[in-house]
Amino acid sequence: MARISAGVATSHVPAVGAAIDLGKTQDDYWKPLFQGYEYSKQWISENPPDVVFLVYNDHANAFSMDLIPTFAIGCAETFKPADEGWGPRKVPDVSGHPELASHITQSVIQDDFDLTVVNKMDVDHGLTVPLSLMFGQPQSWPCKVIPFAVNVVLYPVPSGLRCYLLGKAIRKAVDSFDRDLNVQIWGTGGMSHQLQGPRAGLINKAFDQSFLDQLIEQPQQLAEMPHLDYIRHGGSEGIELVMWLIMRGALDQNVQVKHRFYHVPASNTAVGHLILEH
Amino acid sequence: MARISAGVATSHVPAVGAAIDLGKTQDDYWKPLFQGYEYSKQWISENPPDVVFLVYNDHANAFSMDLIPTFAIGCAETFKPADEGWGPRKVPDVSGHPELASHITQSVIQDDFDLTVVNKMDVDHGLTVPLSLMFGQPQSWPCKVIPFAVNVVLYPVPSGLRCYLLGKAIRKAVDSFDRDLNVQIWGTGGMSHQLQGPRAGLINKAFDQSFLDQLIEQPQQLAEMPHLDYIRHGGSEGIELVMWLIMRGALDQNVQVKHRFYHVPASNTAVGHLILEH
Amino acid sequence: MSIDKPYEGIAGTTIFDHDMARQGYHLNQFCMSLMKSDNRERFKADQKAYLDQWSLTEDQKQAVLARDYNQLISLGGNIYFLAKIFSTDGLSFQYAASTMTGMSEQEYKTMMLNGGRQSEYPFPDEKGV
Amino acid sequence: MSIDKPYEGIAGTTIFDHDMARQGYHLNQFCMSLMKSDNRERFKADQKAYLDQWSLTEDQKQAVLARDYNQLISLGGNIYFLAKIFSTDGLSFQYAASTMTGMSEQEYKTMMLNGGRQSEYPFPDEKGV
Ligand SMILES: [Fe+3]
Ligand SMILES: [Fe+3]
Repeated sequence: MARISAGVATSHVPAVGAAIDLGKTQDDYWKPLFQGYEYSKQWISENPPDVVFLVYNDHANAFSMDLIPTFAIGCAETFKPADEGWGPRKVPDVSGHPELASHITQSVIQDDFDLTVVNKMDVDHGLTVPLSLMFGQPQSWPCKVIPFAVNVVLYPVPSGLRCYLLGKAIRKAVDSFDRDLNVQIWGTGGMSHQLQGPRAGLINKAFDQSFLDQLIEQPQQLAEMPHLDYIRHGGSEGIELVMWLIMRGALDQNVQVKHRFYHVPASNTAVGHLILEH
Repeated sequence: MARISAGVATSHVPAVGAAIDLGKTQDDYWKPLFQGYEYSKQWISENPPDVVFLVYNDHANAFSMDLIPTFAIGCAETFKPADEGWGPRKVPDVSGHPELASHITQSVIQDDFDLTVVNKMDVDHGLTVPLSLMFGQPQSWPCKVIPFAVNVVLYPVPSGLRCYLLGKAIRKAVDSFDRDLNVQIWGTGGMSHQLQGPRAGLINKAFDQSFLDQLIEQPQQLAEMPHLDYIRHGGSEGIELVMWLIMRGALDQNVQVKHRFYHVPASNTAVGHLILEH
Repeated sequence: MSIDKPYEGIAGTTIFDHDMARQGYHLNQFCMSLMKSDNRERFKADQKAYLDQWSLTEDQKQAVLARDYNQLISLGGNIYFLAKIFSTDGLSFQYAASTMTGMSEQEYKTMMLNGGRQSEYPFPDEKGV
Repeated sequence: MSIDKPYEGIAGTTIFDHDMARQGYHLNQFCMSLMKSDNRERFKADQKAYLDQWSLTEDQKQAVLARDYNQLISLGGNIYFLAKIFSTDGLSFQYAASTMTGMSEQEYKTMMLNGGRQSEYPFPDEKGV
């Protein structure tokens, strides 16, 4: 049977993608950040997934104001890097896992999650930057990826608890897939940041560290934090962190922290990163 | 405050739309069917809604296999009749109610329904045929319409219970909208029919009548009927009936049956129709 | 996969689930293309050439050319998508449905006028349900 | 409407809810059009003429021309959509953010290098929360 072997959380800052693409990872500004991912690259080369279930959000690239799904699952064979306005990132196309993706879709819809099925979608930095951080710059990505896009742009976004319970439903679905697959689930976005208005540049280390602590130890309690607290304490774009709860919901109650990293700043953002096994 | 004053259930057979558009409603074949809607036209002229929340499904017109939302709510100002392959029906454009639609969206997403917001969508016979049946052939539709599209094409579709509970969430949302609006909720599609395979042409009057009885008297119990029973007893396309449960969920437990009508056949389909007040 | 498919026991009925949808993806998207009148004209002018622009299997192409709707459904077609083909042909849903039942259009029409295909409730002859 | 908006109490912050989205619909869709390089060229060649093809309010057009991002946000713009404008200008997210804070780009950069805008936890100075 398929099984979820690990969870990864990471920010997906577009400037980080640009730093990789432009060969700036050893610049003074970027070096400390990329050092925090050295362990991760080693770890993933020793624990290579067959499939990554990659929870991220689209940033007005695949979805305009014409259609905004709360939860969209990519069931296609292939997803191309989106042109976000200055040409697509020069990273490999993403290969999906249509069979597992549709198995999960069928299972979680029957568990009352109202997914939107997507068979044609370009994937933006929200999805490709985490792949670059974990896998570097290969000719092709070393595993299949199921893109799972969450609306965190148009308020209201799904609640933390909704996301956490969705994670549990995804776990149940993966566990019942009758092929031997090593699946990782990644939750991306965050941590504290605000990209707009006079409060732009907000960073809240105490909030972020507390979020990391609770995500590890008390995810259910954390899941009950209302949106308002994300926005107040983590900034208007800090609401992206609800996506980490989908990842966490798919893991056991008790997890082993293989890696924990936190860094400020990456452009406007605090960067957080966890590798959890169970 | 806004309030839901009544629920309407009706089949939305495309051939019925064609009969209206081609002036055949008095033909021998169609006359008994349209007679069943005479009361309804009278009733709605005496109980004119400000807004109809119209639950229907798209039939591979607005949504292709590229993107299939489980639940999509139309928040736009205007929706055009879809060209389903032989030119759009010559019926008026549909005017939405963006404020109420987005109020409902915000409310039900916070009640853990994972809607897809749609601001650009053509509406097919699933939506326009019920309008024609109830309002005839006016120059413009006499009320606003919020299109609510449910996936009933790609299995699995949402469960009856999910639909019923969504109806309750919609009710709560409408009740909390602070403008004085008379809102009707319509559930469309069904009744028993099968459009494909050697079993095409299936009609099950006993199933249909029992569905009507239970929808009126025991909706919660009916909501627990599994998909399989719809398909076995009501035909593969009879699964559309789950949409009637959204309508029913938005009404009180006790309803008054203003009108009940049943007719076979309309093309390949049994036609059912209810007007419920509470 | 180990998702339950209880509906597989229903005779004469194919449920359009994700496995069917994957198999029929290009077939159904070809059908969608017929919503544009330009494409309908091009299809009618040279069906085979038009079909060759789509990633259909040979079986799917043959079934389109033969208007074999049962076969198209077994190859992943969904009836609402396939409707674009018989609409392009100017044929009715009722006619198309009749071709799947082994009846003539007239026999099928008569059956419908007489109340449709009778099904007992509950359906007695299902296997395994 | 009577949907609660508890987030309205957060200083310096506009939440992109449905009311804002309705107000900014055409503005944001104009921004999306800048994802195509043809459109970027046409916009750069004659900004006013390009803007006139969209159903923006006069205020929205003026704010685009002035690159007044705070004003654009108050008129329904969302930052991820507005990003298409400063990307077209070849400017960074960090620069654009700085213009909204009343700081120079350098001041803003320095603030970020020093750990960002400091916020206490819990935030002490909210009104009404
Ligand atoms: Fe993001
Ligand atoms: Fe229908």
